[in-house]
Parts: sequence; C-alpha cells; structure tokens
Amino acid sequence: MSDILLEVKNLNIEFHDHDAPEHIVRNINMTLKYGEILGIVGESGSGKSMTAMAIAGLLRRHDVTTSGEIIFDKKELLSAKRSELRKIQGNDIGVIFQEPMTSLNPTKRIGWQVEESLKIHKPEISKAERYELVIESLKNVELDNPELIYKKYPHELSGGMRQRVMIAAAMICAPKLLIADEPTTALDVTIQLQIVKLLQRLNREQKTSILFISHDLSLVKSICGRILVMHDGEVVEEGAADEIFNNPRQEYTRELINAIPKLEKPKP
Amino acid sequence: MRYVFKKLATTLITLLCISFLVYLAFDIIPGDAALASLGTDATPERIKAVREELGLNRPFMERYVDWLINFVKGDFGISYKYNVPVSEMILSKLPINVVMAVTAFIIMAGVSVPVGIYSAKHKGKGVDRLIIVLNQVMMSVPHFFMGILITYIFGLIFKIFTPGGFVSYETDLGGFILYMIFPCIAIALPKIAMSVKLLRGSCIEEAGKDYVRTAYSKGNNTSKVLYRHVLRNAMLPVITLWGMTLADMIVGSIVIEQVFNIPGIGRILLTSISYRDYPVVEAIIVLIALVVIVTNFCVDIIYQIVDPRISAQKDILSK
Amino acid sequence: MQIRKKYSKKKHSANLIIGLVITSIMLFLIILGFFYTPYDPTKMDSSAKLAAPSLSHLMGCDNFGRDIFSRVLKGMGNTFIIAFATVVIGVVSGVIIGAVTGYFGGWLDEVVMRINDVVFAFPSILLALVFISLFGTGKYNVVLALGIAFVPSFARIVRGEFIKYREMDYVKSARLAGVPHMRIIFVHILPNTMTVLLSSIMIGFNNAVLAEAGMSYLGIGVQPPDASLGSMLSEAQGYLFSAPNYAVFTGLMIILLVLGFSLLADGLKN
Amino acid sequence: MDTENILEIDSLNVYYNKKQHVLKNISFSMKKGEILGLVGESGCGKTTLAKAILGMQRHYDGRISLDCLNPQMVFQDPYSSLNPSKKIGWILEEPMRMKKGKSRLSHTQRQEKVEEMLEKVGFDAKIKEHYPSELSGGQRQRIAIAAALLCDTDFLIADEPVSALDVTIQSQIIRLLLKLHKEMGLSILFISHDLRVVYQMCDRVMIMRGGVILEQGYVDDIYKNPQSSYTKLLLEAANIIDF
Repeated sequence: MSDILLEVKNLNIEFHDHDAPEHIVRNINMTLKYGEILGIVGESGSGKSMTAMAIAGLLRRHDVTTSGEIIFDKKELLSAKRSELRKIQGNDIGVIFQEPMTSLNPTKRIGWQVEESLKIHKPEISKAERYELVIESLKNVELDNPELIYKKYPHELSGGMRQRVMIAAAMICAPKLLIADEPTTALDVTIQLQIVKLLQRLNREQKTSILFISHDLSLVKSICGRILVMHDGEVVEEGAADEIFNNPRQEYTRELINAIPKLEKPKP
Repeated sequence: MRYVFKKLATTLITLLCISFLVYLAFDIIPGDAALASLGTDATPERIKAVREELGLNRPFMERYVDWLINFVKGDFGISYKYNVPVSEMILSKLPINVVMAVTAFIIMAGVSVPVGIYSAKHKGKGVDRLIIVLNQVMMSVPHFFMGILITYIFGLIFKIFTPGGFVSYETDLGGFILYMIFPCIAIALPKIAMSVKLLRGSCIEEAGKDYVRTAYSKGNNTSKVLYRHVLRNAMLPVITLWGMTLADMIVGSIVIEQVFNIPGIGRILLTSISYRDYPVVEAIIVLIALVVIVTNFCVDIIYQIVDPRISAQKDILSK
Repeated sequence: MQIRKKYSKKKHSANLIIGLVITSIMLFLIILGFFYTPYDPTKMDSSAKLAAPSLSHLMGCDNFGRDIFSRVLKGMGNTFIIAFATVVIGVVSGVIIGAVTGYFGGWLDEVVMRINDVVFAFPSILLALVFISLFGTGKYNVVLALGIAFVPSFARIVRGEFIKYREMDYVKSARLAGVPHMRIIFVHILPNTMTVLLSSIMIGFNNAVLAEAGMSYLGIGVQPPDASLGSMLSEAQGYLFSAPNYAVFTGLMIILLVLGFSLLADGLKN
Repeated sequence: MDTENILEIDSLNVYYNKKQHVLKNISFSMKKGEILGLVGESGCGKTTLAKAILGMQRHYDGRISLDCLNPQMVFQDPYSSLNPSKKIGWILEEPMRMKKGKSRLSHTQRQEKVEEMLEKVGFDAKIKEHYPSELSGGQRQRIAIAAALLCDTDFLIADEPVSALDVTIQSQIIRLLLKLHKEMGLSILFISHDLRVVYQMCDRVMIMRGGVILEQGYVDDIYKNPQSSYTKLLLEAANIIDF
C-alpha cells in the first residue's frame, strides 16, 4: 500500500446551482503510484478536467458539491480544512493548465511568478537562494538565458516558453504530484513533442508522479503507462496503455481509437 | 522609454491643435475686439483705427503665433470688458478650482478602492447589494443637485457651515478647509459610485481568469490572490476612468462653484461668456484643456507602468 | 463560475424590470406633460407663493406661485427633447464615422481617430460652453453643442465593435461571396453591434440629461420662460430654507429619469 | 498557364508593412479536382498564403493565377465563421442575393437551392430557422462548407477546418469534404497542422516553415522518405514514425 501516492474513492461532483442537481463526475475510482504517469482521456465534457481540479483542490466549494474521498499522501483532501489544503497546494501538488497564454499573470514578471510557491511554502529561504533556485528551475525546463527570462513579462514569451515557465513554477517546490491539464493542446505539434519529452524527463529524474489529462489518445499513449478513459463523467475503462490500445473492452474506447486519423485513406 | 517620448510628442501636437482650433474659432466669429471695446459709439473709421492699434488686420497665422508665444509666457491678453490683463483675473482664481478637483479626486480614490474591493469580496451578500443600490442611485444624481442637498442637510439643518459664506484661504485657512470640504464631497460622490461599480465588476471579472486559478494552485489564500494578483489587473480600467474623471471634476468644480458661491474661475467664465469677453474665455478654455491633456498624458504613463503589455499592444493595434 | 453566471443574470433582470418600470412612468409623465398640465406652467398666482405641497399643488408652488408639478412636467419634456436630439446627432454621426473608420481602417482611420481623441479629451460641458460663447445661448445651440460633443464617444464604441467584427471569419466569407462593403457594414455587422450600441445610447442619453441640466442650472441652457429642471433648481436653491420641497422634487425628477435609463442600460448589457 | 491547372503560383513574395518578409519565393501549382495539403505550424505563413490567393494581400510580388471566378474559404473557428445575428437560411441565401441580372434567382429558387445543399451536407431543411448559436461546432462547420459551396465555386481553401473540433467530429467533416470533392469535382487547398488528417485528405502535400516551402510531393513519398529535418520532426511529433 505504501507505494500509492493518490487514491480517489467514489468521487462524485455535482453542480448545485441548477434546479435539478447535475452530476459532472460519478463514482470515480483511481490510484496513482509514486513515480507513475497516469493518463486520463476523454472528449470535451467528459469530466476529466473537473476530476483533476478536484484533486488539485481548485473547485470552488460553494459552486459544487463533492462526495467521496481523495487520499493524497495519507491525507484526505476533500474534507480537509482550506488552510491544510493550501499547505499542500504548490508544495506537494503542482498544476499546469491548458492555456499558457492566460494562466500566467500578465502584469507580473516571470521570476516573481516562478518563485511565488517558494515564498509561500518555504519562507525561510533567503532572497539570494531563492533567485538561485528559480534560475535552476528555469534551466531545468530547458529555457535558454534564464537570467533574462527572469525579468521578462509573459507577453514577451512564446506559447511553448510560457508553458515551460508554468512547469518551472509548478515544479519549484519539487512536488510529489504534477497535474497536467491538457498541457499541450494549445501548442504547435513540434512544441507539444518537446513539452511531452520534458515532462517525461522530469518524471524520470525527479520521480514526480504525473496525472496527465488530454483529449488526444495517441499522445496519452506515448507518455503514460496507465490510462483512464472517461466519458460523460464516468470512468469507462482503465488499464495499461498498450492493452487499452490493442484490446479495448468497451465500445466507447473502440470509437475513440477509431477516430484517430489513420495513415490510410478513409472509405466513404 | 520610446513609448513615453511618442506619447509626449502626440500630447504636444494635440495641445497645439486645440490652441489653434480655439483661436481660430474665436477669430472667425462676428464681432471682434474693436467692436467690443467701442461698444455703441462705433463708427467705421474708429473701428478701423482701433483694429490697427490692436493689430487685428495682420495675417491670421502671424497673430496666432504671437498669441501662442505670449500665452506660453503667461500673457493671456487684455480683457475687453474690464481692460485688465486676463492673467491677473484668472491666475488668482485657478488654484481654487484645482484644489477642489484634486481634493475631490483624492476623496474619490481613497473611498472607492476599499469600498470596491469590499464589495467584490462579499459579492452577493447584503452589504454588497446595499452598495450596488446606493451606487446606482448616486450615479444618477447630478453633482450640483448633490451640492444643493449637502447645503440643505449640512448647512441649513445641521448648520455645520454657512451656505454661501465662502471663507478665503488668505483670511482663515481652517474655515476655508471646512467650507471647501463640502463642495469637494459633492463633486466626488457620483464619481465614487462610478469607480466603485467599475472596480467591483473588474475585480469579479479578473477573479474568474485562468491566472487566478494558477495562483490558487500555488497555495495562495484568498486575500493574497486578491491583493497580489487580481487587484493590479483589476485597476487597469479604473485608471482609465480616473483619467477622464479628473477632467470632469474640473468642469464639475465650475458648476459646483455656483452652488456654494465660491469665487473661482467658473464665475469669471460665465460672466465673460455673457459679455462676449473672448480673451478671457479663450484663456480659460485653453488652460483647462492644458490640464486635461496633461492629465491624460500622466494616465497613459501610469497605465504603461501598471500594465507592461501596453506598449506591445499599441504596436499590434497600429498594424 | 457557473453559479456566478446564474446569479448575475438574476440580478440583471431585476435591474431591467425596475428600470423599465421607472422609465415607463417617467415617459408617461413626459408625454402627459406635452398635452396636459394641472395648471398653466407659466401662470403666476401671488396668493400661492412658495405654497407647501398639497392635494391641489402636488409638489407645491414656486416663488412666483407657479405650480411646481406642472413646471416639472414641462421641464422634463424640454430636457427629454434636448437629450433625445443630442443623442440622435451623436449616434447618427458616431455610427457613420465609427463604422467607416473601423471597417476600412487605414490612414483615414488614423486621422479621424486623432481628431476624435482631441474632442474626446475635452469634457462635453466645456465644449458646449465654447459653442455657447460663440453662438449664444438657447435650446438649439445646446442641442448642437452637446450633440457634437457626444459624437466621439459613440464613434469610439462603434469603431471598436467594427474592428472586432471585421476580423471575424464570417465577414471574410461575405467578402468572398461578393457582398459589397456597404451591405457588409449595415447588414452584416451593424445589427451585431446593437446590444452594445443600445446600452451606450442609454448612457449617452443620461449624460445628455445631466449636461443639459447643468448648463441650464448655470443659466446658459434653456432660457426663461421655458421651464427646465436645471434652471428650476437654480431658482429653488434661493428658497432652500423656506421651501425645500421645490429643490427636492425637481432634483428627484432628474434622478429618476437618469436612474431608469441607467438601470435599463445595465440590464441590457447582459 | 496550363489548362489542367486551377492554380499556379510563381515566385510569390508577400510583405507586411513593406518590411517584414512573410512569404519567401513560393512556387507551386495545383491541378483541377485535386486536394493539395499545406502543412505548417502557427505563424509559418499558411493563412497569409491563403489570403494572397484570394486577393486579400496588398504588398506582394510574383505571379498568382487562379482559374476560378469566385474562390471560397472555410475557416478554422466555427464560432466566428457564421453571422451570430442571422438565421442559417438567411446566411446560406446571402451569396445568391448578390447575383445581378439574368442569373438572379427568385426567392423560391433560392430556397430550393439552399435545401438541396443542406441535404448534401447532411441536414434537414428545418435547420434554416435556427441561429448559429444553437448549433454545435461540427454542425456550424458543415453549414460554413455549405455556404461556401452555394457560391457555385469549384475551388475551396479549407484553413484548418477540423482543428477546433473533437476527434469523432473531425472524421465526420473529413468524410464530408471527401464526398463533396468526389461529387462536385471540387479542388481543395487543405491547410492543416495535423499530418494524419492531411494524409487522409490529400494526394499531394507541401511542408511550410517560416514563409518557405521546405518540400512538396506525394503524401506517401514525403511521409516515408522525408527530406528536411523539420518534416522528420513533424512526423515524429505526430507519432507517425513509430506508428
């Protein structure tokens, strides 16, 4: 049991602002081991992002009701106090989002945004040390001239660079879990490849577990060991990536795989 | 820095344009200085003589350039009506209006920011709703009526000050301040309502953006997210509003002067308009335009400091 | 997110309803004032000087013994017509300038917008003052002066909308389908700007009401014997102690007129 | 110009502001009834090239000859490609309203043509009464295609028509385009960043980067035997090499 970092049991999420409560996510169960990359795949509206946000503690509590358990590193997060949760956010769990354009504060310098988690969780670190750590972290995500980038604003960087900055900021406290919510969707294909390789390297070198959420089944297959397929708020299928690909048990999974454009001419 | 110079250049050009247009407008209307100073005993010969004496038959551009140079030197010409230098008439009164506008501005900024933040923070709760309703009503009150109400409530009922009993700052500074605070509040109140509304809306809008989610994901608590992330971005539209507001406040002070019987430039402007005393009107309008445009320049610069995207954005827009 | 949207919608529809109620009452009173007033608004009655509100004089009488309610009705009518005409001038020229510059862009846009900026930077009352001092006081000069002063703000809004829409793919498609520019401007784009335009028209109307009242208060707007809420207030101020009802009722009518439209504008924005 | 070709471009250069050189020395030709793929990443000049072909670019030199009177375009973002304030029927009729003189159609004729076209793209005639906001992304894209085809064109530029859609919807649109291509003999310049989609759609493909065409040729040749390192990278990114 001790090798399990994250365990989600019977997670339900529903909106309670409609007259009839609307389930977004129903009865999700999943486990994530230390050092593992787990993929969640689904189309828009499948509830995959909601699940990820619930794990990251980023659902506004008065917008939605949740039930079930999210056990992260032996602590229950769903019922935890906000202050307890905040101690984990940014320190043990890092998050990167789909839109690197809007996920960075447009009026703050890159360095400030990368070191923010450090200031919150490790206030004992001196300013000079912090600077060193930020530069280190920027180097670690393969950004050239980190000293220059430290002083720049988000709008001066390209999309791929911004996503690297986001990763650097999420990784600066060396979290145990990195949640990547469609991290490459907004990027060009060649940049996608670089980001995916970067995530793989970080996983390998720093033993950070990654929860990788995407709509792109072939992308998830290339990075994740295990895959969770979601549809309409439920887990349809779960298993090793290769197995799901070669031997899908569910109709929906088969549909998804078939929808990936093949290198053959379609028959109309 | 290039941005600053570019802005400075356009500001100067705008100023030149306005001064030119104002001078042109007052030049082409019928009835000039010669007519005005002669009044009823004007004969064609005498008009001609006075015109020559005043240099009115020189080419237009020459007169404009002369006028402009003198204006920059602080010589605004001679009043037709009172035959005294315009600068003497205006310059002693202008500080009163500037003080009023600036005080009102400070009151507005000081009150609206905390109230707007409070309202946004407690969105949907009772106090927030009360603030929204108060805002709506306050925005609908013309500031001179606000002045009348204040006169009635604080002057006539509570007798905190004597309505119409303006005290000059030269005779009694304390009395001056006590008297002036009320007109300033009257000018500020509707603007407070506007900027509270804008700041509240903009805080709420910013709070829904992606970077706020990022900030939460780093373990920030709500107030840190608000003060370190949201506020600066939310202030951007408010700064734009404030820039326009200062100009409104100067004009507002001209109207409010009449309510509180304050001897500022408003009264001179009004009498000059009714006597067609053009050099005075011209000078006051150009001076106000100067203040307005310089304010706009400052706002642009402040905006650029707060929002690093702005110089880049301008380039995109010009494409 | 979701809950916020729902909440604000509820809030705004309340705004819309209250705004509609206030505006319809005010419009009813204005139209009523064109055809019927309880008393002749210019008839003086020395026995009723500064009379307190009563059943026969709903809002009391002014210093000449004229019925305040009747004068308020007439005054609102004047204010409304002036504000309406001002907005018409501002909107028609603003829409044309904004649509053409926004849609075509280029050097014309640059030049017109520079001029616009200059005029925009100028407070509208001040511009009206210049105008009045050049051409004299009076209703029509006020309309013209304020109308011109309002052009830039409408032009700006319309231009912004047109710049947004001209980049939309459906406009490019329409060009490719051979739709002429003028049809694109007026049939394909203009209807889409209506919601934004409508709420700014209402805000503009309010500004016009406030500006007119301010100018009449200063004595350079509507001239006596025509009634105007602004000039009535300036008169009422002299009798603030003995007849506060004069100022309060007159001011209240301005507030209600403006409040109704600003609530409507707020409600429409959603 | 070769009569076989619908489009010929010879050493085309396009500039922004007379300073930025966006397209550099582009030359290619396209046969009638062909689907030509154009692959590249954002900012490489794909859309600029499309605009140049449609005559929407001001500063350019070189030769563009297009043997089609009214070329049409289908855009990436289905949410901005239909007028939000007009009903579907109105939108589809609009191009026909522009016709003058003899070719002018009556209201009923226009309605007939609209309904015919709606059927072709797989809709019921009832959709005419709907507003774009009531349709999904895939449905809008089909309407946009119908609107383009109602201009009686035989040349279509499809600028990333499927990249904003879910995968299952993507394949629907691709099948629709292929069907229309076959039925109507449409020539399509298919712009995409997705090498897999391009493979399904196109006979020939051009790879573009930084305003330059790196290589062009038959899809199979280029995918099996890429010449430039950039093409190899693209193929790797699309998981095609180890597929």
